Amino acid sequence: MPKVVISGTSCQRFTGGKTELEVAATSFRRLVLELEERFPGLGKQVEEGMAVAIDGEIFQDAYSAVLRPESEIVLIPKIGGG
Amino acid sequence: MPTLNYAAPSTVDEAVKLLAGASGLAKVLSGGTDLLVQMRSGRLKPDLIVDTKKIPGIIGIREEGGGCVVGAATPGAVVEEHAGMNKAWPGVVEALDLIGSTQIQGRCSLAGNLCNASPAADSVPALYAAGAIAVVVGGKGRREVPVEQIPTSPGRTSLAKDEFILEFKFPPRPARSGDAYLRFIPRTEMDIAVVGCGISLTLDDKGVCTAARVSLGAVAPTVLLVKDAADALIGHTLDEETLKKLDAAARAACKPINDKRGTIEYRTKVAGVLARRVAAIAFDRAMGKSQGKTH
Amino acid sequence: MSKHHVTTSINGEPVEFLCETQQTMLDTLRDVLGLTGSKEGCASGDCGACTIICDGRIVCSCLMLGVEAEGKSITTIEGIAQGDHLHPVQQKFLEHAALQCGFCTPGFIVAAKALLDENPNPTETEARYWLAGNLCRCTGYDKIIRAVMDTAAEMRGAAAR
Amino acid sequence: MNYVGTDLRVVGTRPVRPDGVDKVTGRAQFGADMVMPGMLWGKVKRSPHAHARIVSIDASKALKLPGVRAVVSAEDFPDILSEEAFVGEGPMNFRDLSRNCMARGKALYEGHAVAAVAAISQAICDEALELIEVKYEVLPYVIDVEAAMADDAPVLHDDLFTANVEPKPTKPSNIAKRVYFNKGNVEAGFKESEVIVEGRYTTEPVHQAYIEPHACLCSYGADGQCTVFSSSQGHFMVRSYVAKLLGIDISNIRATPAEIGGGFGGKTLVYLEPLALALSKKTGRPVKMQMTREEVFRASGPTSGATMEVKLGAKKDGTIVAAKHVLKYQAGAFPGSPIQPGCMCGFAMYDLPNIEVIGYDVVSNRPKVAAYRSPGAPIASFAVECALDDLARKLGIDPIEIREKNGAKTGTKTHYGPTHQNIGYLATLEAAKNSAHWKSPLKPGQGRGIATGFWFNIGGESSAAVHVAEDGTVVAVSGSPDIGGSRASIGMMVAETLQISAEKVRTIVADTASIGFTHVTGGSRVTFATGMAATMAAEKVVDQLKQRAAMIWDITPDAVDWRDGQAFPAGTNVGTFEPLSLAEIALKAARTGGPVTSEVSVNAQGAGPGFGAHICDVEVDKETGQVTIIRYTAVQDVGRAIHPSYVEGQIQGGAAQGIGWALNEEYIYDKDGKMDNPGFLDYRCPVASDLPMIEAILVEVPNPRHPFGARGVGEVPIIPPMAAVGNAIRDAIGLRMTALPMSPPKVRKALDVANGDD
Repeated sequence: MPKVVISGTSCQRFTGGKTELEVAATSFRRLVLELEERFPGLGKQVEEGMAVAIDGEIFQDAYSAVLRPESEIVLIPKIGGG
Repeated sequence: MPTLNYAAPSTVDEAVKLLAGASGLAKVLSGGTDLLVQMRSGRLKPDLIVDTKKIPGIIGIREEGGGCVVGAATPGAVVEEHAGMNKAWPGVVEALDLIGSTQIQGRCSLAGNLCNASPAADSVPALYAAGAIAVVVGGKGRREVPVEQIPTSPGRTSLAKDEFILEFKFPPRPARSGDAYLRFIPRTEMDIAVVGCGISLTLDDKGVCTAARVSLGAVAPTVLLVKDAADALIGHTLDEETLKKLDAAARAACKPINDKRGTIEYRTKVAGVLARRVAAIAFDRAMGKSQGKTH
Repeated sequence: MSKHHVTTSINGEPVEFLCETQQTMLDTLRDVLGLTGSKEGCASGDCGACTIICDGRIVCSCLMLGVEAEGKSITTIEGIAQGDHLHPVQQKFLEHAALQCGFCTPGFIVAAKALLDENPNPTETEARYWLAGNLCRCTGYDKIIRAVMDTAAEMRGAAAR
Repeated sequence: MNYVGTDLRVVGTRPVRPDGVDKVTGRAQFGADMVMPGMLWGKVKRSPHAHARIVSIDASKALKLPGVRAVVSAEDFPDILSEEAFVGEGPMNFRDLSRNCMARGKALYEGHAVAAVAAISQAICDEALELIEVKYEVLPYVIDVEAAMADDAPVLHDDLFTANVEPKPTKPSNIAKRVYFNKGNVEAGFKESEVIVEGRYTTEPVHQAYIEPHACLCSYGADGQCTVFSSSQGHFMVRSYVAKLLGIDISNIRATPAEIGGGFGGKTLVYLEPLALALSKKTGRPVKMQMTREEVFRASGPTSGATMEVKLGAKKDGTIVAAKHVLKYQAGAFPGSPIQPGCMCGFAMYDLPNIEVIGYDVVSNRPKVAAYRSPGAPIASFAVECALDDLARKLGIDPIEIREKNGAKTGTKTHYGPTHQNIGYLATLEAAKNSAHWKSPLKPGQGRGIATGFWFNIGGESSAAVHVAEDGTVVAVSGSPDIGGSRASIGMMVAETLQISAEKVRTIVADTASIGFTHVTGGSRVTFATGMAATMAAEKVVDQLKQRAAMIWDITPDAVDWRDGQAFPAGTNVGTFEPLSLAEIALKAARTGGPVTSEVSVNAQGAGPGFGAHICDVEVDKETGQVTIIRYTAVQDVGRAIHPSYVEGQIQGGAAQGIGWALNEEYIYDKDGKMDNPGFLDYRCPVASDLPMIEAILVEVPNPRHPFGARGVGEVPIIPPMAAVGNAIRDAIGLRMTALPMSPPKVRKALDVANGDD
């Protein structure tokens, strides 16, 4: 099952400090919906405030991204720049 | 809206009448590099601007009785190009060359720099050291005033409402004389002096200093003429001991403030440093060793 | 509000305009005459973006009153190129990519042209000090200085030919 | 399609940029250069106090002044509720943005807008501002970041409770949020360390200091149709922010990008546009506004000043086993300092087992910070790269070697989560080590320092179009305001794809009504993301051209090749027809199906991170404390340089800004909490005579996710300079300067203390 790593406090507050969880999902969109179900508010936070790194590559928005069973999904704060 | 009037008289008398008759604040415009900044920022709200640049002789340099006479509104760049001034007063020239940018030097004038009465003005310590005389004209006629008697406090001068400076007289140079000016700024250009130092001196044939004037800028409410520092040089050659005494005398004279440009402590230390460096250049020039720009 | 009638020459053409006393030459160029090539970056003579040539010398047009233009001969960035024939310094700025945002560029072009008119063979140090009154925040000055030095070399070459 | 490794004829060359001639002749139109018939001028009344309650605003006298047409203040704008959104650079709270544009209830910093006036001339505006009477109740203020964190500090926002701390705070404070990242066990790491270095570092706010002040010209039509002409890093950003702040439908606003005179992140939000549009609505006339330089400094975003503690633990062989970093960033008057990326970037170059990073976002009575080139990273890296230099010295290891030993590589798991892929950090260090500069000897009294930096780079939403004109020339349309030459790079990628010369492609930046949504020019994303969209649009055009040729030859499209900007019959048809040029196909466009054109919008993913290594030589005047930069080299992994001159330019410019940050730039406040140096005279940006040539060495480790392998380049070069200069000073005088700027008085003071003369 894809492993979700929650990095940084802005999301951990929804999971009660839990930093790693496994979620049965084959697409990132599915994963977000699962997270929202398990930790109300987290899905919304991920949608609005977070970027995601799937197997190392950072996506600002990854709805369409396909997840493999061994995928590592890391939730990180969105990044802007100058 | 109160109208800001402007006049560009072509004679001294006209200019004096305009200044005397002005209701409210009248300002003399020569280079304008300080005046316009103060007007734009709202710090200064004059009612009348008297542009003196059309008065014959107020722009230009002539040699007279072995010395140079520089028109009060002569742009710094013009002075920098004048062979006579470069030969006789390289320190004054380099001081003008350090005012602002090339663009500023196309406009800024000795009179403006002096009458803005900023303790940090670059050309002023050099003028003090040179012992320049300001030729002042006004309702009571014409008088000659040592430059150090013009500024009285920051932004204030001893000139009467109807007076302005027409020209500056630089005395003839004895043999083996030299002057120099250095200022310290955090960058290499475009800053206001944190400390400025001008020195003019004359040596005998053995290299012993027989006459000296030492001036410091930005270390007191007005530019200082430091007699003790001059005395530290007179009667001596350029040696470590002399420089040490000069350094101490310069520091002792400082009465600076803490501000965004420097602390009391830092300004005082740097005043000593600059005095030593400027003296070395002035000695070299007096002995004909070096010429030209220091940057 | 009483306005001054000013007769002057800008980029080789006789020009008459009306201005108020407190209007600087920069205000006059931009707001009265529509010559917006000269830029306002500071209005205090510290950035050089408004540099013009007045009677052969570069000045900050923000530190000159419009009324002072009376009887003067003025060159602005709009007068540096001859029609569609660019001045060598303009050409070199393009070739060397000596501009990024381009806002400081008119001031640099005018100041650099004046430098080369006065000193056809400047050292890098002379060029850097001459242009110290022109701020650029994009380029770090490297390509600007290279463009100016290369222009000087090319103009000397042309003069020699 | 991906062109990495194929032989390219346009990418990598240095053609003249499309907007070049307009910019060297003064014809380019920047924010303040546009006029409209019947135009009014607008100006802003600003708070003279660092912190004050606005008791009343009386504009009656001002409105009686002949020539004055309208005055607006907070009551003329909708009171927006707190709402986080991600539209510009990082999260933006529209309530804060609205209140930053126009103070509501309280003025939170000196220079905070409290009212704005429209009149027939600038002079009348100035007079009117003095006639607007604002009654204030002056409040205690706080400027320093640690003072603002104290329990007894004056609180700016009664409703601000520190986020991300448990239990939830019960009383408001100036600490907007706490950020925490942890990897491994840092305490255990320090226990096994054989050498430990620690340091406390401080930085002052510095301004982006673009030479062009903010300016705009806005018009509100009676039917609600609005036009906004302004200088910004994103006209779509301007459109959405203005719509939100004024309650206008986005589709009713047409925003046209002026040429922009520098931004560096500082023009990724709005200041004047909402005011000008509100004044235009009230007066029914177009309103032009431009900031003075003083307003730019007092009221537009600098980046954060900060206080930091950093601690590194290592084995004798140089292996770093523990790293801790605590960062306190000033946000200015509203939450939103770049603390998050600051916490992520400091250690991102390194492969370390145990890391703990704690950050605080702290408000104080200063202007709201705005993005500035790799927001947050330069501050964090100043502390980390200086500490690493101290560690190398303590261990007697070469500063490049220690970085190589601990350097991040593909597969390195960062402390903020992701695992690095295809990165060029070690390649960058290698190039630095092999540079002529690093190998050159130093003169006596000189010092040399090196430091490195990391930035994520971003992709995001971009749109571009390619239109083939009737004569076969090409127009490329970009949605990204061009600050540094992106019209050139985008046109080149289009030309490369069409296999025609760059001169045949004219690139323009279109307004919000003429091209699809495009995110701001920032985050080093334009050549990557908008370039990707433009390349895809050009590929679609190539497909169409092949179809048109097939139609003309009456063969199937897959039997057509596109080479050298021409269609060639392929397969069985080779040689049966003369090739058709772009011009010939364009001429027949009407008969073969109409105009040949394509627009592509993407949300580009996979921007490759960038790394830089800077080498700096200095000389220090020990009597004045003045530091002179003798030689400077900046090495950077740029993926693939599309137009090398503008890539070098980004690197040289970023390095110069960093040198200014290192040596002289700072916000100075007086005892009343007012900025004391709001001008280029005393806010000391480097001038030409302060700097040597800056050598840019381009390392090219292609980014597989970009058609030509490009990585963002604009952010990275401002990250290493402060530490590179600091490390060089350390090398020259044997002293570690821990406070920016390392200005002459500070250096002289440090020398005096060391010599015991103080």
